[in-house]
Amino acid sequence: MARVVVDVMLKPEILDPQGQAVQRALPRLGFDGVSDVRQGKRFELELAGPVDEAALDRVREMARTFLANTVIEDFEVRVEEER
Amino acid sequence: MARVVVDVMLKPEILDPQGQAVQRALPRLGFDGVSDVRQGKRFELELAGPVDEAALDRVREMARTFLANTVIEDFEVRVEEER
Amino acid sequence: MSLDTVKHAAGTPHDAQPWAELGLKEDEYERIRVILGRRPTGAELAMYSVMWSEHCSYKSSKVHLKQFGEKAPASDALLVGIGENAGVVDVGQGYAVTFKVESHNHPSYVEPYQGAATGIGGIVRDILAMGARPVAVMDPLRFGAADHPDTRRVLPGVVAGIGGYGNCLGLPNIGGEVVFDSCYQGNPLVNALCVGVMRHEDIHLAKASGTGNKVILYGARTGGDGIGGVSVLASETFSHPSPPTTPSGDATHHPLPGPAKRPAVQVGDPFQEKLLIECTLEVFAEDLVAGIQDLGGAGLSCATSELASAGSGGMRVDLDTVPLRDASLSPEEILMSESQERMCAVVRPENVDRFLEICAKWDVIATVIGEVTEGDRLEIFWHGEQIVDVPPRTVAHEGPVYRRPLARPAWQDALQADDAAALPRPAGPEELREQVLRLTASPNQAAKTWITDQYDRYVLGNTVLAQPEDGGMIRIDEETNLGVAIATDGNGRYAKLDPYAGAQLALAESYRNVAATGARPLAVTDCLNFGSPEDPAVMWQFAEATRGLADACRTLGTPVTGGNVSLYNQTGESAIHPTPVVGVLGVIDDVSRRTPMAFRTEGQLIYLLGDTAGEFGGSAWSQVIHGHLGGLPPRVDLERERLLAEVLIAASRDGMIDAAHDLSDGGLIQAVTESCLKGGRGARLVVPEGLDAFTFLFSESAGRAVVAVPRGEEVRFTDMCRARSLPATRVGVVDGDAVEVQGQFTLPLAELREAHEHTLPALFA
Amino acid sequence: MTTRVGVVTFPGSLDDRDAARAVKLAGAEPVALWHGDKDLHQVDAVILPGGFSYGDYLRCGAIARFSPVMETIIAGARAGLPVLGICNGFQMLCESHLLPGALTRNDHLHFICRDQRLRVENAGTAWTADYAEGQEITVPLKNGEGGYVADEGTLDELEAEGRVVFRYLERNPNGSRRDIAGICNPAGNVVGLMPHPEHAVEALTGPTTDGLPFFTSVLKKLVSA
Ligand SMILES: Nc1ncnc2c1ncn2[C@@H]1O[C@H](COP(=O)(O)OP(=O)(O)O)[C@@H](O)[C@H]1O
Ligand SMILES: [Mg+2]
Repeated sequence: MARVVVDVMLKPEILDPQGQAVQRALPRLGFDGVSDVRQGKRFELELAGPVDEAALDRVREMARTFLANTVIEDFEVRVEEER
Repeated sequence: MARVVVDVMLKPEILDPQGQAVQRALPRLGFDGVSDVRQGKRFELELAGPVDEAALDRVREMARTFLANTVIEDFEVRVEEER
Repeated sequence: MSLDTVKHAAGTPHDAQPWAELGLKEDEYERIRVILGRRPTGAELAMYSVMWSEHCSYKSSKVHLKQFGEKAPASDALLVGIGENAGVVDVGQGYAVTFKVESHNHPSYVEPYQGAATGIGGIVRDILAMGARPVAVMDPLRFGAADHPDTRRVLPGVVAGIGGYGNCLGLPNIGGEVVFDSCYQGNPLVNALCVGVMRHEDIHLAKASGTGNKVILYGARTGGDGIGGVSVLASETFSHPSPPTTPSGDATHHPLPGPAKRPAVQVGDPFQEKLLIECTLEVFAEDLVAGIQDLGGAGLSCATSELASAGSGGMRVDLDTVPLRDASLSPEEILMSESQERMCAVVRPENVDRFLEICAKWDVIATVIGEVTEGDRLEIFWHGEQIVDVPPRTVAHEGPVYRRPLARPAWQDALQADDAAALPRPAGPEELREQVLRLTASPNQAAKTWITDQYDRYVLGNTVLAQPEDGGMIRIDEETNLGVAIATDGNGRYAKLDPYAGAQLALAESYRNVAATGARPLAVTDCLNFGSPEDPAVMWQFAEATRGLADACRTLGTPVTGGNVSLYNQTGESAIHPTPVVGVLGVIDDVSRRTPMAFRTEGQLIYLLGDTAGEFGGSAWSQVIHGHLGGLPPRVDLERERLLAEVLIAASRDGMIDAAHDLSDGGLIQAVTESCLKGGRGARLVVPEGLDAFTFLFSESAGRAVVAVPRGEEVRFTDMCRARSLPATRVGVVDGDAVEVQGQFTLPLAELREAHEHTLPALFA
Repeated sequence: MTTRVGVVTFPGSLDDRDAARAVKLAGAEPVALWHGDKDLHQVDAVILPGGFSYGDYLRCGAIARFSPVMETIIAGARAGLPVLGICNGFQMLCESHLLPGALTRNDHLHFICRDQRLRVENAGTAWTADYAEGQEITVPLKNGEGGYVADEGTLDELEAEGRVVFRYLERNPNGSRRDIAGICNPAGNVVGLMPHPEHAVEALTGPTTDGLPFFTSVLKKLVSA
């Protein structure tokens, strides 16, 4: 079965305090060389029916109106093979 | 430049109240046919140096000890071309 | 694997069973066989093992806890005593209040956020199960050294979890404690207290009576999380899983008869719990419930066996009907699952439809899973086959009881002989000033605002006092202004020096804190946090502390109404300091008469109530300045505590004082500093006749408080103290914008504030 | 006839009782509205209270926005019904695009509960008429996601039209752009803010009683209308 993944990230121009906090903590934990961190959300959806273009369109609509707030967030929809 | 992505999801047997809330809301919004939703975190890391195996190992270590709590979460590290 | 039914078990007496892996001792397993007259089924073994664990059965502590009942003072206020989900206290005007403190220590070390969050969730369900609307929470916390890297992992997560869950439930957080000490490294203490309010007639008990009544499970679906949390996390076989910052962290898995290994940490869903609260209060209001029990440790095993054993009949449960989040769960796992946000109600058949309707309104899943039967057995079925057939009392109440060996530790004498009075004292005013600053900036004495600002203290609109006041205070009737106040305290350093006195001092401080707000102390709840009961020294500490607490409760007339024991707070050989945390509940007829701690008005007179002796054993001064712990803790004088409380209450009621703050760790200078900073006013202090400045400022003698008296009330107030023979010494005046000790030093408020408020943000922000 | 002010309860609403108490103290009649009921029961104004509707999962206010009662409220608001969104209510108003912008995670990443000083920048809205322009007040603030963001164009427009109703003073508690604590729609009938005026209506339980004018403002406006 295939799974549809929706990644939601803050738009680049919006401050991402969570990502920044992670980045700031890394050197303290001994991890150097990470120049930027952004933190967002990942949704994994299992669809009951086939994952065709029509289904993906519905997921895109869902992402645009609900899973993401497009005032501040971008999203990406993709199909992922079950791991 | 390549970007390393770390996806962190709750283990399948752990309650995911956020995913459940989304799933329960979907039919009310007119989206049917989604049989399961899990919500997790997505971290996008920019590395200062080359993204080689050594670097990825460091990111994996970072994910295991810091970005995820492996008592309740699984993670996956992968390289993604800049979109 | 085929199903291990009762019939199958009876026919296969010699099948090997994993009793040891489940934390049972051989003689315990034998006893189960004797009780049942056969070997237990897998499901029965699962139930006994969780219910007979230390956490659920109190097998090591029971013989000592008995004193709380035996020595309980006669109290008209006690409506429901020890043994129920929580005790219930009459506070007048037809109102009853229920409160209880519980621990969630180990889970909070493994997963700080979720461990602490589900700690709040669990205690709130206990209160709800009594029939009460939860109205506030508190959180006594202990962490390792403030500057230890692991504290940086644990503390922010714990605080965020308590806030995340409590804020989302809409319960104001009105107080708690934060103490740092390296003895808690690896064993942080996360205790959680909840208080609820109801009318007398609304008290509900956990019992299943009335043949034919239905058993309804409602709330979250049952999942695989937290299975074995009870037996693993609270049993002697527990070995610490490493925190996520070090390798090899999977010791939270627990061997089970079921197919898969499941993690022993649960994730909380406060939103689900909020719905559970509203829905439960609505079914109470319509009187639809004959008995009710929350699901906490040991999940359905606990709820069904406790409900059945408290009722008059038996119970039959069809486990297939339990709504699952994970269809692959075995019946054993369903019985042991500690999935959060679930409750179990016993409902008369004619009320079932309405009950389910209310659950549906709140979007809460509710399922009839069984019924009360005529017999006296708890019978559980799976796919029509019987897998459990037990006398419920043997599961819930007749577990093993141990009288474990105890011995006063060999080091106790040396520790007590190492008198703090011998430590070098400040040489002159300059050094004294410098030590005052160091003390007020030390993590234990510093302002906890960085933590408490993460908690909602306003929600519900009835919070009259909250942190940093001595006690939290909640209005419970908006018309009459009736209210309650609660404080929690527990000084592990004192208890280490003398566990008997230490427990009494914990009670005394908490009692004093409540009285300082103007409320009359009524009842006690306690959480006893100790090391391993298998160490005779720890067991001695436990025995001494319980004896001390029970004796003191009798003297002060405040019965213990309930509480919790947390043992095995220990890594290897090193146990935490014995840490009895004591919560005291008080009542106040008119909350508008409460006494806050802030010095707000210039010119008011500062009086010190009580006697000051040179007592530095276990003091903050000995810890901060010398890194020392030794000697004896402050002397306990319960009659004095009672007298002090009477004066504080009378002075509040009659409007003789405008501020009061009890003296505890850090001594007088710490209390005055806090009252000054809160009110934004300075103080001029004079060292009283017969005391040196150092003792005056830093001694931790018990039974004391400072108050601010308006000049016009001075005569009336001092007359009252004299009439009651309570020493009251005028030690200064509220004045200016500095704390000045005449002839010694001056500390501007701004400098004090910087020292006091900077520490925690610098460590954790 | 008494003025009826509806207070909506969503699953997870927390400050609904407090809002109702404030309405009553102001002399109006609080009317409990239920998220699943489209009917507004002839109320003259609506308050969307604070709390964690639907657990605030996904985003604060994102799920509540789609509840039946919101359909009617959105239509009513467009037609001039006075609507006040407090905290979670403000988040709902933004999610449902009755107000521009969005509320994001506090820049310090913590929930914060504190007594917050504010300046009333616009005393002309349905909910602020009883204040003086420029008046400084103190009311509790308590949230985890209170950082107001909008693009520069929107922010400029809000400023130009006087639709920034409240600004944080002394310390910006959450990283809000331009210290914005509350805004209104162009008509001034819809107001949203992060701080909680309903927790500052009684001296005994609040830091001040500076929140009361919110509730008397709308009362006066409705009576004079
Ligand atoms: N974890 C916490 N949660 C809530 N309030 C806390 C917490 N820790 C400390 N406080 C509050 O901070 C204030 C000072 O604490 P403390 O010095 O321990 O008080 P006391 O010495 O009077 O017992 C008290 O009001 C207490 O309730
Ligand atoms: Mg105190």
